[in-house]
Amino acid sequence: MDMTLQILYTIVPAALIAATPLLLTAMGGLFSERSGIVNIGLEGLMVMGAFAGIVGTLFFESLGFGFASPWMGILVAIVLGAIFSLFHAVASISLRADQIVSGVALNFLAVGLTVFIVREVFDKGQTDTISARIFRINVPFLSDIPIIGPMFFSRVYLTTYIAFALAILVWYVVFKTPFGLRLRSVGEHPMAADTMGIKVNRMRYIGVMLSGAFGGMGGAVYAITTAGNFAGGTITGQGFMALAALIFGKWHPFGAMGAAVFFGFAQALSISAQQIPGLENVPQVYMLILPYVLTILALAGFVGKAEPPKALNQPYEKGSR
Amino acid sequence: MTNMFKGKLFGIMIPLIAIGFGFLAGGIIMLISGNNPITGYVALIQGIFGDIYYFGETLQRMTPLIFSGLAVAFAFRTGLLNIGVEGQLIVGWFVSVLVGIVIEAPMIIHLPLAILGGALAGALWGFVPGVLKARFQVHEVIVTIMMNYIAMHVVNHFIRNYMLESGQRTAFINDSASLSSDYLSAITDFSRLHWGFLIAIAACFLMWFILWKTKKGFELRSVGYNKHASSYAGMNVNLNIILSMSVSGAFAGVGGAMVGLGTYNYANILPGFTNLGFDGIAVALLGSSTSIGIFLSAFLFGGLKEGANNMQGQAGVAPELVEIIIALIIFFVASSYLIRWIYSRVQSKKEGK
Amino acid sequence: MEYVIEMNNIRKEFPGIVANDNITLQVKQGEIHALLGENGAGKSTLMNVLFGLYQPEKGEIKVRGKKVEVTDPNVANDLGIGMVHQHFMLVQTFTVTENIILGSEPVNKGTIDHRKAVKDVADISDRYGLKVDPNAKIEDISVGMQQRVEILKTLYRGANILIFDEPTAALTPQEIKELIQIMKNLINEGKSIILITHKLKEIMQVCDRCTVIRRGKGIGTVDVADSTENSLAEMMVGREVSFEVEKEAAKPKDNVLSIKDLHVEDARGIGVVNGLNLNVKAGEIIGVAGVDGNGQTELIEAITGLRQAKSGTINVSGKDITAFKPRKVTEAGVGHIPQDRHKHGLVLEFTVGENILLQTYYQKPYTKNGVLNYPKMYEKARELIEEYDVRTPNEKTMARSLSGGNQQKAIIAREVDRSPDLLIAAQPTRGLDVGAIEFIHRKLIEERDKGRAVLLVSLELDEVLNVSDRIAVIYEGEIVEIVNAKETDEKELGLLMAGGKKEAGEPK
Amino acid sequence: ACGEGDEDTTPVNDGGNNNENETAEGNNEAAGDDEGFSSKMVTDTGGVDDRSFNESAWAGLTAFGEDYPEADVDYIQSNDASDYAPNLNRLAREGTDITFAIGFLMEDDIRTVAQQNEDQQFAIVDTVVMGDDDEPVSNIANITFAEHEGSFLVGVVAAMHTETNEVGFIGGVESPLIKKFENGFKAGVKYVDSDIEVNVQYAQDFNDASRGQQIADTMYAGGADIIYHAAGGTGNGLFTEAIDRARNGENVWAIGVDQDQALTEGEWDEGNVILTSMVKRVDEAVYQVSEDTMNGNFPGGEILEFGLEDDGVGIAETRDNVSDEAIEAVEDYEEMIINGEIDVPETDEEYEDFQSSL
Ligand SMILES: Nc1ncnc2c1ncn2[C@@H]1O[C@H](COP(=O)(O)OP(=O)(O)OP(=O)(O)O)[C@@H](O)[C@H]1O
Ligand SMILES: Nc1ncnc2c1ncn2[C@@H]1O[C@H](COP(=O)(O)OP(=O)(O)OP(=O)(O)O)[C@@H](O)[C@H]1O
Ligand SMILES: [Mg+2]
Ligand SMILES: [Mg+2]
Repeated sequence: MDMTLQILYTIVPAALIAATPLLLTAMGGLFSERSGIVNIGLEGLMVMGAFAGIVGTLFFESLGFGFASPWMGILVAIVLGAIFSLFHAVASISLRADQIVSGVALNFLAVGLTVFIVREVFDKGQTDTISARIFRINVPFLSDIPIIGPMFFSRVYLTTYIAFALAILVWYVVFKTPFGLRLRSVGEHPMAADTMGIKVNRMRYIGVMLSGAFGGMGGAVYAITTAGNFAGGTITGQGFMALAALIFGKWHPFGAMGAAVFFGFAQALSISAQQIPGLENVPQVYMLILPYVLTILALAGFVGKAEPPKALNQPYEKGSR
Repeated sequence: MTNMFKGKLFGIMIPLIAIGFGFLAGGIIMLISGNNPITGYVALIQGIFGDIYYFGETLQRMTPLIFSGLAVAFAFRTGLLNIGVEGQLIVGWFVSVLVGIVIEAPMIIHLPLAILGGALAGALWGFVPGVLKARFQVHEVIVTIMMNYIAMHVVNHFIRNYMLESGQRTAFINDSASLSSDYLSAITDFSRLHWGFLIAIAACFLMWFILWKTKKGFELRSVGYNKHASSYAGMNVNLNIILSMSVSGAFAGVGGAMVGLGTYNYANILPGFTNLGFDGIAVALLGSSTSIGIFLSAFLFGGLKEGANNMQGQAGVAPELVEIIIALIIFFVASSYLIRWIYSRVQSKKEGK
Repeated sequence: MEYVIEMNNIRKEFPGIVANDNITLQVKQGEIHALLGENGAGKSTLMNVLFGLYQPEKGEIKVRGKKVEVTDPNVANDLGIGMVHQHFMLVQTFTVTENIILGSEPVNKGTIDHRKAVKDVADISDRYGLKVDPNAKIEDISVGMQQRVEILKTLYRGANILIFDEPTAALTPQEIKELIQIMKNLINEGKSIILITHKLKEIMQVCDRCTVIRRGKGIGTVDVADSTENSLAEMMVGREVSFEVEKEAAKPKDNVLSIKDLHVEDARGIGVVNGLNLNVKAGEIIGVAGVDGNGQTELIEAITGLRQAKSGTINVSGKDITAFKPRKVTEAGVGHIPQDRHKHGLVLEFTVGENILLQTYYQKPYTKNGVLNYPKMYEKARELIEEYDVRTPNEKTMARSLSGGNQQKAIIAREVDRSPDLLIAAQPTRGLDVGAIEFIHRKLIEERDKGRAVLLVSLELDEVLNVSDRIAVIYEGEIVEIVNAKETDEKELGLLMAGGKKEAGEPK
Repeated sequence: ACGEGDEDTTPVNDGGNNNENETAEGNNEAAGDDEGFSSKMVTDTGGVDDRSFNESAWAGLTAFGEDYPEADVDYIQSNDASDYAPNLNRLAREGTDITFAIGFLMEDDIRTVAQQNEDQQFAIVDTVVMGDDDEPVSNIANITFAEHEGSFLVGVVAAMHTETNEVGFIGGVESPLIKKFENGFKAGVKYVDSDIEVNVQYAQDFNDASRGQQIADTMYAGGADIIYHAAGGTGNGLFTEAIDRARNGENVWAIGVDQDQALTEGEWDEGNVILTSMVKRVDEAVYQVSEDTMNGNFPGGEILEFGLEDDGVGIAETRDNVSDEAIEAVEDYEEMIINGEIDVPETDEEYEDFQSSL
C-alpha cells in the first residue's frame, strides 16, 4: 500500500506535467477545428512556441527581468504563435488551400525557419540554456493534505494549473458564450452561419490564431519547464500527440483534457516502470509502446466513433453548394 | 474541349509556378540573412547536377521518397490520410533486412522474397489502422500516428536485443538480397544508386495502373469520393478501406526495403524517425497524388536535400534553408487559388490590350 | 403603387453562365408573390442577391422605395428581409433555440442567456402558430419541424419580408397544408412573402401574383387570379405541357416482389418497420404513400440490402434476398433510384460515364481479368446519354457539374437500362421541374408496360395518385391499406396516412 | 551561370578521377603541396554545436586552424543519416587531406568511402572500422576514447559524495558505446563502496528532455542523490530536475558528460547542481591526428585509444563542488588505472567479472 502510494506520488505529478503542453496545444487545436479548419500544423506551432519562449526568456533575462522572464517568454510565444499561424490561416481560409497540406507545410516551415534563425542569431544549432526557469512548487496548505496533497499539489508547475484552468475557460467560452456558439456554427455549417450574418472567414481566422496562441504556449511551456533550451529536436511529436488527444477527446475540452492526462499517465508509467517493483523486469519495449497501444485500444474499445465538426476541412466559398 | 486542355496545362503550371515562388522566397531569405542568393543557388544546383556522383545520390535519395509518396497518395485517393507511412516504412526496412540476413537463397528467389517481406510488414502496419477504421470507425490519423511510434520502438527492440552487430546496426544482408549495383554505382562514380530506383519507377506505373485501369482501383476511388454511393452500388466499403490502407502500407514497406536492401544493406537502431515517411506526405501533395507528379516531386525533394549539403559547404548557407523552401513550395501549391487569381489577372490584362 | 421590394434589371453572372439576365421583380406589401421557373432558371440566385449572399453585376434593389446596397445577409436582416433557403441552413448538432438565436444571441454577463432565449423562441412560436420544441436537437426533428425553425429564424430577427425558396419540396401533404396556413397567418400579421415553388397548384392556392423567369431572363409577372396552371406552365417552359400522365390500364401478372412480416430497425435500434407485408406484381406500379418517417426509407434499405432486416422475408422473382448484400440484390434483378441522389445515387467526382457504369463496371465486357476497359465503358455511357437525353457536354464530364435533373436522368438511365424485374423509385422527382418530372413519369410507365414491377415511394401525393396503379399506405412501419389509385383521392389517402380515421397528427 | 558552375567543379572532378589511378604515395605527397594542408570534418546529425563530441571536435579543428593558419579547416553538417556518405564523399572529392567522421554512426559509410578513395586519408571518432579482411581499414585512423576510465573517476566522485548510498545513471540509447560509460561508472562507484546501489535506466532517446527529467525525478524520488548521464539532449532533463530539487532544498547532484557541462548548464540562483563532468577530449584527439597527418604521420589503420594517460578523458576542470578528499581519491585511482592496477570494465560481462573480483 505504502509502496503504491509512493509510486503514485511520483507518477501522478509526472503525468500532469507531461499532460500540460499536450492539453494547452489540444485546446488550440480545438479552437481551430471547431471553426472548421483542420490543424495538423499544431506540431509546427509548438515548435514556434518553444523557439519564441526560449528566445524570449533569454532576451528578457539579458534585460534583467529575472524570474519574470520565462513568463514573458511565454507571452512572446503566445503572440508569435498566433502570428505564425496566420500562414495556415491565410492559406487555408483565404486562399482555400487544402488544410491538411497547409498544416503539413506549416510543420516543415516551423522547423526550417526556427533552426535557420537560431543559426543566424546564436551561430549554432541550438540556443543557450535559460537560467531563469519556472520551477516546481508545493502549493501551500493543499500539499499537506494526506494522499491528495503529494499527488496533486506537491512539486508541480504553476503552468500545469494554468493549463487546466484554461481548459475550463475554453469550455466556458466555446459552449456558453455567443462567440463559442458562432465559432461552432462556422465549423458545422458555415453557409448557415453566413446567412445569420456571421463573418465565417473572420471566425475561422480567430479560431486558427487562437490555435497558434495556445500551440505556441504549449510549446513554450514545454521548452521552458522541461527542455531549458531550443533546438530542432526540442519538439518531437508532441504536436501530433496533442492532435490525437483532441480527436480522442472528441473535440471537447474535457475530453481532450482526459486524453492528455491519459497520455501523460501512460508516458509517466512507461518511464517510471523500470523503477517500480514488479514492473522492473518487464522488457522496456512494452513500456515504451504502452501509451500508443493503450490509445489505440481505448479508441477501438470504449471511446468509439468521434464525430468531427461537419465542415471540417472544407474551405468556405460564399454561395457554393 | 479547350477548357479541359487549359485545366490540364494548369495542373502542370501550378507546381512550376509554386516552385518558382518557393525559390524566390528562399532567395529573399538568403539576402536578408546576408548570403548571396546566386552563389547559394549555384552551389545548390551544382550539388545536384555538378557531379555525376551527386546526381546518382539524388536518384538514390528519391527512391524511398517515391515509395512514401505513392503510399500517401494511394490512401489519399481512397479518402484516407495515412500519416503512418513513416512507421510502415520502418517495419518494411527491418523485415526486408531480416529476410536478407536470415535466409540463404539464390538471388532470384532471395531478393524478391526480401522485398516481399518488407511489403508484407508495411501492409500489416497499414492493415491495423485500416481494420480499426472499417470496423470501429476509429480515426486513421490517430492510429497511424500511434503506429509510427510503435514501429520505431518495436524495431529498435528487436535490433537491440537480437540482431545487434556493431555499433547500432544489424549485420549486413547477404549479397543475394542486395539491391546494390556495382554497375549503377560505377556509372555514377561510386554513388549508392541501386536497382531500387528502377523498381520505384515500376511502382509509379503500378499505382497508376491499379488506380485508373483496374476494377479494384475504380472501387477504391469510388469509396474515396463517396462511401454511401459506393455501398449503394454494391461495393464493400469496409473491405476497400482495409485494402487501401494495406496497399498503401505495402508501398511504404517496399520503400523501407529500398533503404534496407539498397542504400544501407542493413537496419539500424533509429534514434528518431527517418522522416522519409513524413516527407512522403509533401511529395504526394506536390505531385497532386499522381504517379508522374510523385516521381517529379520526389526528384525535386531528393535533389534539394542532396544539394543542400553543397550549399552549406560551398556557399555557407544553412541547410535549413532548403526545408524552408520546401515548406513554401507546398504552401504555394496548396494555395493554387492565389496563382489562379494572379494568372487570371494577367490574362485579362492581356486581353484588355 | 407601393412596392416593398423592387429588384430592377438585375444581372448576375457565374463563370461561364449568366444566371440572372436583366430580371425585374416587384413585390407588393402584404402579398404572396410567386417566383416560377424551371430548374436552373435563376430563381435561387435572384433571391440570394436580394438576401445579400451574392452581389449583382448590374441593377438596383429598392426596399420600401429606398435604394439599398445589400452587401451581406446582415444588411438584409436589418432591412427586415428573411430567407428560408432551398437547402436548409440549420446546424444539425445545435438545438432549435441555438439555431434561432445564432448571430443575435441574448447575452447576460458575457454568457448566452439561455433561459431568455428559450422563452423568446417559445413566445414567437406561439404567436405565429409554429410549434417547435425549443430544446430539441435539429438532427432529431422532422423535416417539417426544421422548416418551422427556419421560419422562426427570420421572425426572430423581425423580418417582415420573407423569402421561401422551395419550401414544400420536402414536406408531407399535411405539413404543406400547415405551411400554407402559416403563410396566410404571416400575411395577416402584415408581412410580405416571396414564394419559390415548382408546384403550380400551390401557386394557384395561395399566391396573389407570379413572376416567371426562364433561363435567367424575366418573362413577365401575372395576376394569379387571371391564370391557370396550364398558362403558368406554358410561360415557364415556353411550350404546352400536359400534367395528366397518360397511361393504359395495368396488366399485372405474377408477383415479383413479396415481402412477408418484415421487421427492420433504424440506426438507433428502434423498430421502424413492424411486420410489413407487400406484394408487387409484374406490370404494375405500386405507390407507397405515407408521411415521412413511417419506415419508407428503412423499407427500401432492407429490400436493397443497405440495411439488414431483423426478421421476415423478402422475395424477388422467387428468390429469397432477405440476407443479400447490395450487389447480390442488384444481380437478383432489382433496380433502385435512391431518394438522395447526391448521397447514394452518384459519385459526384466521377465522370458521368463512370456513374452510368457504377452498377455494372465489374461485369464483362467492362472488366476483364480485373482490368477495366474504359473505351467500352464510355461507349455504353454515350449510348445511354443519348437514349435518356442526359444533357451533358460529354460522357467525361464530372457528374458534379450537371444540373439536378440531368443527374437524375443519368441515374435512371443506369438503373432502367439493366432491365431489372423490380424497379424501386424513391422520390424520383424531388426538386425537379415539370419537364423533367414528365420525362421520369413516362419512363416509369414505360417500364411497367414492359412487364416490370415498379415500387414508387413518394411523399408527393399527386405523383403517387397519377403514376401508380395501386397505392399502399404505410403507417408506423406497416401497410395499413392498399387502394386502387383510380378509386381514391387525396383526402382519403391523407386520412389513411394519418393512421386510419383519426385526424392527421404531428409526425414524430 | 551554368557554364561557370561546370568549370568550377571540373578540376575537383578530375582530381578525384586522377587520384584513383595514381598510386597512394603520389597522392600523399600532393597532400602537403601547394594547395596547403586541409583538415575537415563531417558532423553527425547533432551538428557542430551539439555541446558534445561534434562541438568538441570542431573546437579541436578550430584550434588547429589557429595554430597553423595556412591549414584549411572546415566542416559539413549532416541533416540526417543518409547525408553521411555523400558528405564524406564530398570532402574526399575535394581532395581534403584528412576527413574526420564524427561519431560511430558513420562507421559503415566511411568504410565504403575510404575503400572507394583508397588514396585519401580519413579518421573516425568513437569506433574502429574493420575492412573485409577483419583488419582495420588502412586509410582510416580510428580515434577511440576510454570513456569507461573517465566514467570510473566520476563514479568515484559520486560514491564519495552520496549521502543516501544510492546513485543513478541515465543512458541515451543503449549501445556498446554508452555501455562503456555505464560500466565504468558502476565500477567506480562499487570500487569505492560496494554497498552503494547504482540505478541504471536508458531513455532510448538522445533528444527527449522530458523523458530525462522524469527518469531523474523517479530516481531522485527513489533515493538516489547523484545522477550521471550519457544521454545528450535527454540529459538536459536531468539538470532541470536537479535544479528544481536543489531549489526545494534537496541535496541532489548531477554529473555531466563529454564537456565541462557546469560551464553551460546546471546553474541556478544559489549555485550549480553539476558536481563534476566526465570530459572526453575529442578536440585534443582531432587536433593531434590533424597535426600528425600534416607532418606526414597519418596513423591510418591504427586504433588510437585516448585514455586517462593521454588526457583523452578525465574529470572536468570545474571542481568547485567536489570535495578535496574526492579529488585526492580521483588522483589516486587515476594512477592505479594508468598503472594497470585497476582494469576498468567496458562491457556487461567484464563488469560482472570486475564485480565478483571486488
Ligand atoms: N455558385 C454557383 N456557381 C456557379 N454557377 C451557379 C452557382 N449558383 C447558381 N449557378 C448557376 O446559375 C443558374 C441558376 O441557378 P439557380 O440555383 O438560381 O436556379 P433555380 O432557378 O433556383 O433552380 P432550381 O429550381 O433548381 O432551384 C444555374 O443554372 C447555375 O448554372
Ligand atoms: N459548383 C458549380 N460549378 C459550376 N457549375 C455549377 C455548379 N453547381 C451547379 N452548376 C451548374 O448549375 C446548373 C443547374 O444546377 P442546379 O444545382 O441549380 O440544378 P437543380 O436542378 O436546381 O438541382 P437541385 O434542385 O438538386 O439543386 C447545372 O447545369 C450546372 O452546370
Ligand atoms: Mg437548385
Ligand atoms: Mg433554386
